[in-house]
Amino acid sequence: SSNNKSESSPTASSSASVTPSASNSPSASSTSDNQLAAEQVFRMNLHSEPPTLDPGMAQDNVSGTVLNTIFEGLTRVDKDGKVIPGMATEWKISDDNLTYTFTLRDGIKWSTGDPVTAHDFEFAWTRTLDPAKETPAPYAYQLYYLKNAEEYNTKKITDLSQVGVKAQDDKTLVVQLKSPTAYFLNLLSFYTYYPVSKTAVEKNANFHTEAATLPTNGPFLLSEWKHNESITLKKNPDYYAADEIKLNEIRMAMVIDPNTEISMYDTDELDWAGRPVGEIPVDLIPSLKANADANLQIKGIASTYYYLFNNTKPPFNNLKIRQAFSMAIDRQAIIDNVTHGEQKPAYGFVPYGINGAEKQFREEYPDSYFTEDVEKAKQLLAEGLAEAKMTALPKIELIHNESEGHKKIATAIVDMWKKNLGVDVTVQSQEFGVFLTNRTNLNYQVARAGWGADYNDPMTFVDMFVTKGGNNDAGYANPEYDALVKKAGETLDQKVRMESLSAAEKILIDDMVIMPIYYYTGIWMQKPYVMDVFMDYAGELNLTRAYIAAH
Amino acid sequence: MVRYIAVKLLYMLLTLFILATATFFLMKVIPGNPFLGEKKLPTEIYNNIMEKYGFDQPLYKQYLTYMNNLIHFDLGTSMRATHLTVNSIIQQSFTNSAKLGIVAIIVSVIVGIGLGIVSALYHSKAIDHFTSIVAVIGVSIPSFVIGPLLQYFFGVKLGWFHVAGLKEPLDYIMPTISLAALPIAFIARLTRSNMIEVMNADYIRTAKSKGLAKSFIIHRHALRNAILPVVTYLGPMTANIITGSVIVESIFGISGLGKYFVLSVSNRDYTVIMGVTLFYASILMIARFCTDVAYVFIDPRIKLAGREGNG
Amino acid sequence: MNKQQNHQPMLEVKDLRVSFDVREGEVQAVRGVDFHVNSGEVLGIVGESGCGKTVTAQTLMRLIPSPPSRIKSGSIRFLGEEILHKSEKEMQQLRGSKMGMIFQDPMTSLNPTLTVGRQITENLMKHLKMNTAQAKTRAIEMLKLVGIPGAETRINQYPHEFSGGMRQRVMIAIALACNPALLIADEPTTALDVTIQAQILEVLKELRGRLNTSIILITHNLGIVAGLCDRVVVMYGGQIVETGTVREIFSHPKHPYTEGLLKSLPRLDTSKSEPLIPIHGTPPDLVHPPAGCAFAPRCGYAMRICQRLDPALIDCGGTQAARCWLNHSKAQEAKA
Amino acid sequence: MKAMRRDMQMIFQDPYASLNPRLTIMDSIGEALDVHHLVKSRTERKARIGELLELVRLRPDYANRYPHEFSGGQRQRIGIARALAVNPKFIICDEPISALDVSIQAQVINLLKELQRKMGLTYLFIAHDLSVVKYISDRVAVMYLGKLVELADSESLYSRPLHPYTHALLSSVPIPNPEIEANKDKVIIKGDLPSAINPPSGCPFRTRCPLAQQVCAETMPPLIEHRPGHFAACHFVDANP
Amino acid sequence: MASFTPDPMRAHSTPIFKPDDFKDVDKNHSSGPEMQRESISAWRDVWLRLKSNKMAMFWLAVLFIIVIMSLVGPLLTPFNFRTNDLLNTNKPPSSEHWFGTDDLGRDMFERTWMGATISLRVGLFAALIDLFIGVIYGGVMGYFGGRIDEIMNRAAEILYSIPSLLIIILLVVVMQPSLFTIILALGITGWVNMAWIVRGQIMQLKNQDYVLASRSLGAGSARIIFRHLIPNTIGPILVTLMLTVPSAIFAEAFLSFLGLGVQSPAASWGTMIADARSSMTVFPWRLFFPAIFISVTMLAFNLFGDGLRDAFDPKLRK
Ligand SMILES: Nc1ncnc2c1ncn2[C@@H]1O[C@H](COP(=O)(O)OP(=O)(O)OP(=O)(O)O)[C@@H](O)[C@H]1O
Ligand SMILES: Nc1ncnc2c1ncn2[C@@H]1O[C@H](COP(=O)(O)OP(=O)(O)OP(=O)(O)O)[C@@H](O)[C@H]1O
Ligand SMILES: [Mg+2]
Ligand SMILES: [Mg+2]
Repeated sequence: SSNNKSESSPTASSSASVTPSASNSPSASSTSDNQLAAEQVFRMNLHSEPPTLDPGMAQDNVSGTVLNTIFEGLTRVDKDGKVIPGMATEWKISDDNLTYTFTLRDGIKWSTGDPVTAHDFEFAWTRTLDPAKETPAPYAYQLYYLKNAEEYNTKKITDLSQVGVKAQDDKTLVVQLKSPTAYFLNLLSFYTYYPVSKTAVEKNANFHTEAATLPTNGPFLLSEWKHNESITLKKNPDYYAADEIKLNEIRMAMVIDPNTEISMYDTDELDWAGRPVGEIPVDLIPSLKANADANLQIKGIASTYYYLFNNTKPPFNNLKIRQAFSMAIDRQAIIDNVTHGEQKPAYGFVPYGINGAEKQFREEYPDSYFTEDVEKAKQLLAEGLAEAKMTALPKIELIHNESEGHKKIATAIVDMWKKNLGVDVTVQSQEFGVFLTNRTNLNYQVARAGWGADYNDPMTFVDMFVTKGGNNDAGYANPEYDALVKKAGETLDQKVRMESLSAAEKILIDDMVIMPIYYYTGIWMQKPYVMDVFMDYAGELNLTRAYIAAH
Repeated sequence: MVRYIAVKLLYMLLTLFILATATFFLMKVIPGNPFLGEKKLPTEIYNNIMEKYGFDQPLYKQYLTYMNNLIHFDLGTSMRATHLTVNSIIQQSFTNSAKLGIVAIIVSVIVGIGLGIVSALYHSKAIDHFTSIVAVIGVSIPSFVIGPLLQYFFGVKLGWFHVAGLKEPLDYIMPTISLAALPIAFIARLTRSNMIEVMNADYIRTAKSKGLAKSFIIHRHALRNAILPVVTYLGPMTANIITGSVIVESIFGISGLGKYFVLSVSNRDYTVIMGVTLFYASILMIARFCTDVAYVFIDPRIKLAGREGNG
Repeated sequence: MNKQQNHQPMLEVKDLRVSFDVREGEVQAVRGVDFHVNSGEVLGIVGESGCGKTVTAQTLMRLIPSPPSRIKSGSIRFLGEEILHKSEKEMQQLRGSKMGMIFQDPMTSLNPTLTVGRQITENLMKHLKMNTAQAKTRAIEMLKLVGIPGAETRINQYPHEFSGGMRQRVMIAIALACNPALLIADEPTTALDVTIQAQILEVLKELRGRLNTSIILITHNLGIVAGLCDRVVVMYGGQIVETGTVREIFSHPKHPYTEGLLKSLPRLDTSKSEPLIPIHGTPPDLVHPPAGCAFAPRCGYAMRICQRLDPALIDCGGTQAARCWLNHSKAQEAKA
Repeated sequence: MKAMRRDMQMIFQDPYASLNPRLTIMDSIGEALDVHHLVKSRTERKARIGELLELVRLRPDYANRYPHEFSGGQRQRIGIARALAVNPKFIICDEPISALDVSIQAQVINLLKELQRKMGLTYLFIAHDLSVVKYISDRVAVMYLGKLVELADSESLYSRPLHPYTHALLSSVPIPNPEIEANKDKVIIKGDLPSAINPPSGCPFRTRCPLAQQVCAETMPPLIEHRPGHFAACHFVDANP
Repeated sequence: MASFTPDPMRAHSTPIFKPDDFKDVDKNHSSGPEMQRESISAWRDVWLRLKSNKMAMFWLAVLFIIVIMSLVGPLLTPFNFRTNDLLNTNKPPSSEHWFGTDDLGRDMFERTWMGATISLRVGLFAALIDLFIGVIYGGVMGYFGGRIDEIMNRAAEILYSIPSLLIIILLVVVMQPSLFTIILALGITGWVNMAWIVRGQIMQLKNQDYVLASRSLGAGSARIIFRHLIPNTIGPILVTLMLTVPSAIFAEAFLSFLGLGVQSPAASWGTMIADARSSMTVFPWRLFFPAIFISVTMLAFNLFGDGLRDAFDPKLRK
């Protein structure tokens, strides 16, 4: 899989507020040094070779997990999700919310010893946007918030100076946005916005292939990179907040098999297993939960597991039939007996953990768009069939990408449809590439899907189903919906935005374009002596301030 | 002989060429490409990438370009892990796979043949049935079960070996068993079957009439005549095992070629798929060639194909 | 020649019975065979094709595979020890060094995957504890002895590169290599031309003269029997039907079968126009051997009793004995 | 080719190796019949095989046995039966009766002669037993080391052999009479058989020939017709006693 | 003279003579009872020998029972292989659920026998493909040798080297999942090993005299290959089948992950084992039952195969 590994995993679910699961908060991160273990080494599994450690080229969470510890952007996000200064100590935002002026910290250095300058940021971002780059950057669109970034990247303009990023001097970076973006500061902590050492790149275009040639500016240094085998990170002594960094070393193994990962955790070869890069096999969750030694952790993350209906073809071009299918299943039963991950049943599309105007979006706008009701579902199915002038449903097939978890859920759901609606649906597990192609080409009837937040705003979910939207794999087209999304995109008024987005979400669910199933949780195990590792709203890991308690 | 080898080489190159062609088109007609993901890239970026890699060209042009590079021994770089050339991936992963593979091959040959001989000598006796049962379990329980079981008992419960990785010589034990279980079983059964037959041959009677010890008769007279199918099997088996098994490498966290290859298929990492396929085929062909040569050493009545026809 | 009656015979076989189990029942290939071989003596065994000569010979060395064969009764004493009670290990000590055997079928009796040299040297190395070089020299010597030209190169060739006769000679070389005390030669010269045959027979004679080797020679070539053997055993239908010295048997055979054998010989002086005189009829069914004399159905002199009762070996004077009612005093009375 | 194979048959020198160990002899012999469609029904096939076995003095009820269950002579007879099965016109007999006892030899020779008389068969009869050769052959060729050294009608060859090798051969024949054998002085030819890989120059027999002279080493004597129909390849035909 | 043991006949001979015993017999006597026994073809012979092998027949019976159970097994319980019972997931064997339940609460007894039908069929077809394509291909390669061998060998190597994953993915795209597609997917390369094994054996055997003999009888190549050479390769062929069958059963599980094999909720032994493997230490029965039945089936197949091998070996008469 590629862009977002976590989303192809069904094992996680549910919302941020669910199960406070006393995971990682050792009473108020106040760490007196005598609690520290002598050896400050953290061992985790990275699953596989990171596709790249060039921040501009990265697009997956394996790379992201490493990059997040060895690089740092203009801002960082603390454990509570608040944006705090990173490489930049302060910033000024113009009144129109379009121009940001950042002032860089003093004394920040690349691991080569060169200073980190505003030019490095400018260089990194424009390099990512460069359409003529030898290998084009897939995540260039993460920079499309900048003025003219998209135009430049798509070759509509060729003048680099028109792109909205400029280093005024070594310490000052001026960024101009296309339109006001509420979550822009948040985005700056994302790896696509990391700086890249201009001198290093100019010296060696393949700077990112080996540990020795990759200059980093984060809390950790890339000390050893055995391709396909392991990565070792060492504390960066030149990091501006080096005294906050307790770990001396982070060792990352590359083991694919989840059972092996758990065995390694059991034998104390790993301090962490599962989310974000690994996966705890569903069947093991109940026994791991019961086992106190395992120290299983569950936390809601901002992702949704759902089924897509093909809205363009019978029988699912009929609303009532879609509704019947969606209402005929028992989501809680699936969570309790199949996924076991304390996920939240989903009746909307935007998951918990996504910010609304003041509180979480889901708290401001509960997802009470519909309820499960077998009787009603039966009735709707009958009506729908009549509307569609059918006496019986045609052969229906549900496709999912190859995975034990997906198969389990699909089988359970199909059985519920059978029991509750009396319809026979067959399940087909498909290879990922085949599956994606079929789904994109609307060559399916019902297809499994999952979506995780790119940034902390409902927009990252709701804008999916605009007419002809790139990720609109349901074939859905509704001008009213499009208008609401557009409206939300054009204002900075959070109230108005959230109103529009929730109205759009309601249309989406009322039309039952998709059949939401649950909100993911992140599931992992961490040794009790591992302290201050934070998982953010989207399930990404922040290791930088972690430490090993004496044990 | 020189001519013979030259002709063989020519055939091999031709085979590689056909294989490369077939794999190329197969790879291209199946859905998907390296840049698909759950989250789609914006169309322009996607198109830009396609253009960069030449995927927007007609298939035959892509094919010609690829072949041209191939002729110059340029396998390219991985499309997914762009920092690695295919050559370096093969070199590094193959070394890991081969280290384990060679151990596994040696173990399976020795244990397999040994069990086979014992079975044959005690044909239809209890020990024969016992070895049969062991062998059958060896083929009926797949390595994805054997591996985790070993891991659980010897790694987790008893703590004798590392669960994953090949950090110490002892760590070879579990993956070797997982890898060798099936070949051991098969070799044992093949040896047994032919051994039973050979032990009834007249020349074994002759050997007995010389008063030779049983063990000597077995290894000098019988084994040679019974071993041919084992040698046949060893060809492809060697190619398969030294290029690594996905399952064993995944379970034991070994960064080998087998694991890498399967990943590359699901990632549609075209250059890696192609490179590994050609590499594997070369190994296979060399192994098969060695098998054929070994035939002649084992049984002088066999003539090498391509040297002398037989109508 | 060597009258060694007083001595303990080197090999003594008593009432040997060997059967094969086949689906139809039991093939009684050897049905109570008694004979002995003195040391330095050449005993010829002749007889009908399929009468059990090879089975007897292989049983002597305990080389007959079991199953399907079964030694039903009998004793084989070799150098005073009972062969049938020996363990496989003890047999290994005897075979090759004390007893050697030339097999009837030289084509399949050589290992196709080993060079001829190795097949000769290996028992030298085992029994005479020679090293490789010595064994090789000796092997070349042996090959020369049996008349294989170019022995130095031939030694590195494989059996399939040899002609039928050459393979037979290799078999002889293997059997002779360790100078066994008893040599069992099962049709050793069938595939050899007469000059080579003569040469081989000389070798055997010389061996006997020099090392006092005993030889059991199974052959169909009565000429060879006449030239080499001291005593002859004639077998028919799994039994010994006549025994005696060569001269006795050739000059006055006492069993109609022996007589028939001698008559059916083509000689260099036989005229082409007159057909050879074979013994008519088919050999007996060994699964259901006849109640009476096995030869009776084909015998020109058969009497009523022959169909009813199997005769015992009856002394005929001298060392000769024959399993035929004709030699019974009553028959002689009746004839007279 | 198939038709020709039917007209021409071969009896192999090694009967055991030339029988498929996994086929009953019924099937081995039956194969010849099947290949050429010589029988129409199973019963006919069985009857024909029984007939053939009886021809070579094997009990028809042995038909269900496998080759290894026979004695050497029996196997050889199976080979003969198989060759006869297709009613060939020409049979190459490579030592067809070497493993048979004299009585059965006599039977087989009689059989072959009878077939020859009735069906006009031709034989190429390869054998080491000179008395048999004499008895059965019209013409005899003597080969030495891959070369024909003498060729004549059998009467002439046996009564007046021209080549020293033939001469030696004839005198080596063992006579089935102990009195004669004991007193006979054989011409045991001396010297080693030369190697076929590296045959001697000139006459191949010269290394073992009592008459050999310088000329024999230099030139290969041609095969010359010394008497009508009697060819020999020797420089010293006349010197031959 | 030879010291013969006293013949018992001799001792008692005198009293049993009859008066006319020493008269000549009538000359026109028949040459004894000519018992023409029933003629048995080689195949029948094999069967008869097999039948007398108790071990082989026992395991044949076991195979038979497994086949029967795959048909009637599902009728023995009130459950249904696909109906979920989410309140009873992962229950160990009990009097109600004899083999326990799986992760969706489905009865394992039911599913085990349901899986048997599929796995047995897959195994059977794989074996047939091996026999028909592999043996013939290998036979032809080995027998003809020379250029034919070279080309066929190379073709097999190409097939063997093309990543099967790609082929399977292609098949998923162009075909509907069905037993036929499974067979096709397994059939594309499954037979190559067999072909190579047979080729090697035949190269060794084809120089035997009996092949020459048969050829000189006028037998055609096909006859020589099928009647002479392949029966003499029966041992390695049977052994190779024993590798093919379980490999096919597990390959099928892999296919079903990729959308080709049997699809959920249907099951096969292979998919059941694959599904159970991650939790095998927690819910061992989910792995145990399908695994034990595969093993028993393979054991039965093998030990029966041993009997068959022995039955084909005429030298191994009991
Ligand atoms: N394995 C066997 N199974 C059944 N019968 C057998 C077996 N081996 C030999 N026989 C039978 O036993 C009898 C004796 O065979 P044997 O080989 O001793 O004959 P022989 O005297 O050596 O004959 P020949 O001169 O033809 O070699 C024959 O009738 C043969 O058919
Ligand atoms: N496959 C082979 N490879 C090498 N040399 C061979 C091969 N086959 C036969 N020869 C050699 O060819 C020569 C003639 O062999 P051939 O079999 O024709 O002898 P022959 O006249 O039939 O002798 P015999 O009477 O002993 O059977 C022999 O020297 C033999 O060693
Ligand atoms: Mg014999
Ligand atoms: Mg010959």
